[in-house]
Amino acid sequence: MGPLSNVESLKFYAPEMVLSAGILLILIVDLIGDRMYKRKGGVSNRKVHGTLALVTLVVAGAVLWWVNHSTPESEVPRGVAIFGGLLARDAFGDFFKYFFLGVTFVVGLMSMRSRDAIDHTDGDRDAGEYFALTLTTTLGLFMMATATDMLTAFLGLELVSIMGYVLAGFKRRDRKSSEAALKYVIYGGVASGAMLFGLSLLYGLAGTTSLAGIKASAAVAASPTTLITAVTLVLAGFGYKIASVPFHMWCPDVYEGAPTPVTAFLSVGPKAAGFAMLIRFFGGALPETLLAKGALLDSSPWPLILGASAAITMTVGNLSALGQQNIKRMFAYSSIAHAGYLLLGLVALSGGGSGSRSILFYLVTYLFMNLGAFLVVIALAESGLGENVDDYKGLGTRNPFIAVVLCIFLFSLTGLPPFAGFAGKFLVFSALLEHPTSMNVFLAILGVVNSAISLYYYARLAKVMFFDKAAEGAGPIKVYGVHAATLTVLAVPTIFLGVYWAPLLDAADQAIRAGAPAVIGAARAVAGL
Amino acid sequence: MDFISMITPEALVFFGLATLAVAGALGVALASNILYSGFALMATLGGVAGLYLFIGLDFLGIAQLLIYVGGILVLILFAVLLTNRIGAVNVTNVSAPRALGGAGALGLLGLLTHVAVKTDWVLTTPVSTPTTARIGDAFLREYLLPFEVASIVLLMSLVGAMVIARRAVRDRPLPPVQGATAPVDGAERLL
Amino acid sequence: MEKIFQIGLTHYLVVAAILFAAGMFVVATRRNAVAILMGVELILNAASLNFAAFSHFVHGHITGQIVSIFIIVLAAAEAAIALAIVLAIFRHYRTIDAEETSLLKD
Amino acid sequence: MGELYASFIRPKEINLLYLIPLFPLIGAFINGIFGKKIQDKLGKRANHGIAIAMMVAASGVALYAFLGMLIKQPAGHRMLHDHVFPMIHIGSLHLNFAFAMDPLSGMMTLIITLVGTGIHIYSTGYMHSEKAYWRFFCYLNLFIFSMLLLVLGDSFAMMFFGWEGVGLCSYLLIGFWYTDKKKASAGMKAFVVNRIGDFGFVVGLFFLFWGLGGYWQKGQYIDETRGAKDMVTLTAGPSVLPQSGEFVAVDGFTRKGVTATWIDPAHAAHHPGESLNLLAEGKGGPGAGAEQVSVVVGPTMSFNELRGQLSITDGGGRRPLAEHLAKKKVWGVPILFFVCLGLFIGACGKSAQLPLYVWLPDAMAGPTPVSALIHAATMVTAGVYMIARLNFLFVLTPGAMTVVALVGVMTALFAASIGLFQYDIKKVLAYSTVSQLGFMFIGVGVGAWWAGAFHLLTHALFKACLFLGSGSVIHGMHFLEHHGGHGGGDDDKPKDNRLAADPHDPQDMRNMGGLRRLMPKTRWTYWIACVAISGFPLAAGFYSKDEILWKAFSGGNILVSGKLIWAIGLLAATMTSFYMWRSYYMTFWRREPTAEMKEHVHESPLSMTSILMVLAALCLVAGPLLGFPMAFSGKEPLLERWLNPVTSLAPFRALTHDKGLEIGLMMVSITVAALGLWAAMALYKDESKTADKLLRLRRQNDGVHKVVYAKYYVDEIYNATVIRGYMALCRVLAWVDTYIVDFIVNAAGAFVRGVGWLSGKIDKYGVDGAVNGVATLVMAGGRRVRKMQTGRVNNYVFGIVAGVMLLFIVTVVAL
Repeated sequence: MGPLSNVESLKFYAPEMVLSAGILLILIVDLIGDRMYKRKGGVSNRKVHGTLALVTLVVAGAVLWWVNHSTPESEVPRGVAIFGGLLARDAFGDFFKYFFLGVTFVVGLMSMRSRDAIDHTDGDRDAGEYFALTLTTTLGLFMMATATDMLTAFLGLELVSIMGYVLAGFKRRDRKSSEAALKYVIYGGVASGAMLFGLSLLYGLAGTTSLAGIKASAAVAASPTTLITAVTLVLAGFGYKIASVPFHMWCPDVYEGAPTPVTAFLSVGPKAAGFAMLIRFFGGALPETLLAKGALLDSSPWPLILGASAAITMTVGNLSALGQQNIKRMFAYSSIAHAGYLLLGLVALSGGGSGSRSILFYLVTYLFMNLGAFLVVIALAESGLGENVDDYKGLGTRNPFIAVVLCIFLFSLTGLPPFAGFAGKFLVFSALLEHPTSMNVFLAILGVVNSAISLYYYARLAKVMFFDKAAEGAGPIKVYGVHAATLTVLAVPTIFLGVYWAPLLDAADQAIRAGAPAVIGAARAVAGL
Repeated sequence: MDFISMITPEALVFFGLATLAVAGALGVALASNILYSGFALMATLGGVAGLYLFIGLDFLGIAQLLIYVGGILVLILFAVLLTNRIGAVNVTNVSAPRALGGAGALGLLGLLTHVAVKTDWVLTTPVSTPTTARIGDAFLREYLLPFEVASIVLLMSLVGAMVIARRAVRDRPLPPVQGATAPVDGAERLL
Repeated sequence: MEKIFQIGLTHYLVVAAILFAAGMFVVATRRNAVAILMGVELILNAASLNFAAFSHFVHGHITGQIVSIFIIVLAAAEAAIALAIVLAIFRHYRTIDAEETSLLKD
Repeated sequence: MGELYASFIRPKEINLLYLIPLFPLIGAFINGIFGKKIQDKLGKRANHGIAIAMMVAASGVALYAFLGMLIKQPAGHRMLHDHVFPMIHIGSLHLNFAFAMDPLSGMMTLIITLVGTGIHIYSTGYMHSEKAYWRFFCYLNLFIFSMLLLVLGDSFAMMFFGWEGVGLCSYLLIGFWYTDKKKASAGMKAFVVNRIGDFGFVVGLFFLFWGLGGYWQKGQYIDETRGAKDMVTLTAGPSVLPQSGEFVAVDGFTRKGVTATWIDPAHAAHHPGESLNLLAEGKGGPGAGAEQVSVVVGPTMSFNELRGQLSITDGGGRRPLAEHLAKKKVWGVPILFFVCLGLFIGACGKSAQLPLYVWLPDAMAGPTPVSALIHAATMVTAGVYMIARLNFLFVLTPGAMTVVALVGVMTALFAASIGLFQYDIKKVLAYSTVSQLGFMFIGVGVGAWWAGAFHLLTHALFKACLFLGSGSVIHGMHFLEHHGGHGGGDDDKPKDNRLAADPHDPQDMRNMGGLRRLMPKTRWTYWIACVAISGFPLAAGFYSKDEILWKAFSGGNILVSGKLIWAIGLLAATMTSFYMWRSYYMTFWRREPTAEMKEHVHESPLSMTSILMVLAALCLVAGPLLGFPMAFSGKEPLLERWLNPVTSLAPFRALTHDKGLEIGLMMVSITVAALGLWAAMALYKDESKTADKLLRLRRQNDGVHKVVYAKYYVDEIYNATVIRGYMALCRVLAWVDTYIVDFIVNAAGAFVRGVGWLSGKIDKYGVDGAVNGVATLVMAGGRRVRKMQTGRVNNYVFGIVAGVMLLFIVTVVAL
């Protein structure tokens, strides 16, 4: 089935259209809000806009579900190119769409009760913009995960990046936040510039911007040096998005400076989208002769590049996290380390193994545990607790629920059984060991060693909470009900997926099986332009 | 060999424009005053626009002029002026140690030039026809979706820029009470 | 030698390479935030020039130009945001020197 | 290897069985979480409404699965299987969360759900004044859930979940009135003794997998290229098996919805690797007239797969896997002996056999419906069920079976003798239960699997009836707790407290008497149950107990003479008859009720008596219906035929079937039952006539009475040996901990310090001890690495340039 035309594609773009409508609605309500509800009484901006955003997300999710279930496979297959080949509509993309809706939903819930994100002092007048920007980021994430063309990929990436800059600098009163935004925008600009330059070289070689076209092009395969230059430049862009070493340096500063809900968002959403793009790129755009398959398994550079990246990323991330006092910064480094583990899955992917499945699985577990950990920081910050490790002293007695839940997330992040993180790591490592080349074995061992190192800083936080005494006069801490409820909702799968991971694994399998990483829309009509 | 005869007017024009662009780039890199850097950037952008027009990419050249030179550059100059007291002597444009950066940039340059020269690009015979109509057509057909998404990008960028630049802080302490509504200054709300 | 004066794809690519390298040099050495942003613009221009050149010389259809236009548009959007952030930084630090706006480190 | 055949049961996959345990779980969940609120807001009616509704639903599904699906399957397919989700796969071991219902587990399921439902209803009457009503029903539902897990689980793992679950629930329910210290400690006792049994269970499993592991790992069945467990496809006989292929490997991991299918070996031999496609296309059906079966070979925890593997027979009639397992020895003893012994110890713990029976009488501290449900009808039979389920293992080791039979018969006699002189009505029933369980173990021990299972069934009916009847009596006598009774009848030695009744104890039979007029329904149902248990014809117990004794007499699979077992069993049966009728006459006859009793005691509510009547009716019907003896009908009893697929690998090997002998033994049984009845009637029916006689008997045999009444001082002996020993062991361990472990720790510390000193010498900047060294190194590495993060955006951006160059160089070098 050839690519669908613009009009035919609209149906499959409905979730994105819902998001766009939501964004516009929020902006309009924000403009006329004064007249609509503020004068009449105490409805706060953040509640109105937060609710609008959450409703938009739910509706988008429902529409996504409806579109998929109302269109029989026989009529329009699950893997089809839409908008003339610019985007794909496939199970892989749908998996990520649900994922992003989930992330945004949780972040939205977090943000509604976080002074860090939305300043309460001026009648939280920034709330409308905040939620509009968040939804726009989600739109960009959708685009990144479904893009099968350089142009749309880049557009999605920039959409996410630009919204990210604004969100990182959203705390206008906080100089750290502004600094974070500045570093982010400069770094992001350079990285995406480098990536664009790489993409331009690929375009020059292949004569097309379609990822499948690049793969099919003979010229691309014929010029290895140019291809490698292009790919390394492109990897700079991907590396920036997923925060892998050596393109990670923005990450700790931005994570520390940005409002905590935004940090949580950035640490999960764009990272996952980056991996979605990476899988599509490596699965769909690079010529097979240079992908590690068959005879070229040992000589091909991609596994080596990715493996080296993964090794450095894990190690640097974990080592840097060791001495951190600021919890957000610690989580920033930890998220770098997790990007390393995820890259291991990509190494396995280029070995022809079940790598992409493990990446999808890992990302979902990462969603629960990382958002959970950040939500704890947010909930405690709302009660006036600082962001340093020492501020958490004696939390075990001050609020046992929060302390226990945080411990669950921490142990899951470490990868201890029976938590979800264990299952994720287990799958990644076993995907890696499906082809036990010496490099893969080395990487797996390094991964385990790194997990052991990470135990140190995660467990330190647990130790501080339960074994150190709180400062004099520190009473019990209360958190908002919505935070506690969301934490519970996040903690349950964190445990559950560690014990019973079959359904999620099946879902990941489904997403891969429908031909996802392979780029759809190779037959995009380019003649006549 | 007749060196002079090889220099066609075409070549002259190209090298003029290329020199303008490259010199501008070097000016951005090396100028000691940020204002000079700004003007050097203008030269580069203009040069690149000229290069577009040189190979008949009329729409692109004009767009480059209009958006870059007319929009972005003005924005940059505004920023320069807003963040530097012109009256003050040092309109700072200090550089970090240049050796390492220079080495990296030179390495990159070498690599990219190597790629540019050595690769067997599959060339066609270029034809120069007016592109505006074709681009307009493409935006409404093949690239309708990116075109529409770009509008969202621009809209939200404006909103974002407004949020960030909004002059809300008058260095007043944060009121501790949650939900307390400070009187909203109408002028402040606009920017 | 003759080739140098037959203006073709390589010429454009070399110019773009120079712009790219210069942009990288700017962002790696300049301390003024606005100057760094100028460097970013140089990099984006280099990429845009590449796309346009490939579009013209390699296969003669307009895809590359379309990408170039999008690059310009996104560069504008990014510049607007970046400069707003620079203003915010200036408000906090009274300077836009990258050296001095480094509260966040280690 | 020659051709292979197996008598493997091919289950029918239905997605239904999970509902059976799910309903009680939901009920437990609702009552556990919201029960208190429901009770406060809507009243107790809502609590038990939920619990009973869930039970009814579970029973309905169970009945449907049993009557609607299971019995319609042909013998070789008589198993329903429900794959819910895969739990673990390690290597080629696939462990699924799956349920299986075959005739044996189906029978158990029906007992559990139906008797369970009855007891739920009964409890609404019995517990109506309880404060924590919701908690009680939550526990009951939870217990049913665990028990169903135990019974329906298709693998050792599932069974073990249930096994632990019922232990926990039993503990919770025995200690239901946890404020009473004595009752709480009874719960503890049950818990601890059960742990000892569980330990045996786990050790047995360990030995089993050790024994099989070697065979599995030989790899001769494992297709290594697939890394999956394989399936050997077998046919019914050599005549229909093509010569070209011996077996075909296909993906044996039977996931939900994919069932094992026959493949034409000849076809697959020519088209290797196509087998899966063939499965999908449905090609390669069975040849004409051949019944094909598939066996999964490789690591498994599933009962059916293990059974299938052990049943693989080659062309020469040998069973390679079973022989391998049976031959394997540890310390000169077949490993299977240890396997079965370990499993049997587990069974002893759960089913209260010697020497682990001590918890069961104490467990009577729990509410009476609990005693009926857990400690008579269901949980205590888990051990019997387990051994019957694993008959294919036990049959390979006659030594272990002998142990089972001997322990069973000893327990039967021992517990029955204690039961002779108890006064607490529930204690009598408790010891009776222990004794009856002993009979069941005789049955499974001599290899008469179906007889053991049959006695399990009949016992569930009549013992539930007896317990609930006693509960009804206790309910009636409850006034004593507040008023004080008329004192014990034979109160001749007030100082000897074994003879003095506590006048406030509603469970003491000496406080009862003459209840037959006051509680007619209870009395008649109790009477029927007594007839059933003591083995009079036409009532349930007669058929099952006689079957056991007859099978024991006629041979079996054991190393000692079956006749010895039969003789001891007969003695125990005599005692059974005596103590049961004794309890009946002491409770309902003996004397006329006092005025006080007439005033206070009245028949229990309909919710209780209706259940009693249903159970009593079943006691009468079940025996002749399911177990009508072969001696009269000439056919094998219905239940035996029905259970045949389960036990087909371990058939009972009787010496000869002698009709005359069977009838003769039956007559002997009836005689001894009548003897017990006569003795009890003579001594206890009318106190006014027999008081002197009783007194004289007591005086003459005071020594015996004393010892037996004190339950042979087992508790005291345990106290002196096991518990003291345990405490001593603890002290020894503490000593070891203090001195030896400390010494080791100190020595290690000294060693580490030495290393530290050494490395300090080597490196003057100093690594302080090996462990610290690594930590220091890592931390230092962290600091170094963090130095990259200068905070200056220029450096960051330079990282991009450097990174790109670096990646490029790495790549080019790699190429």
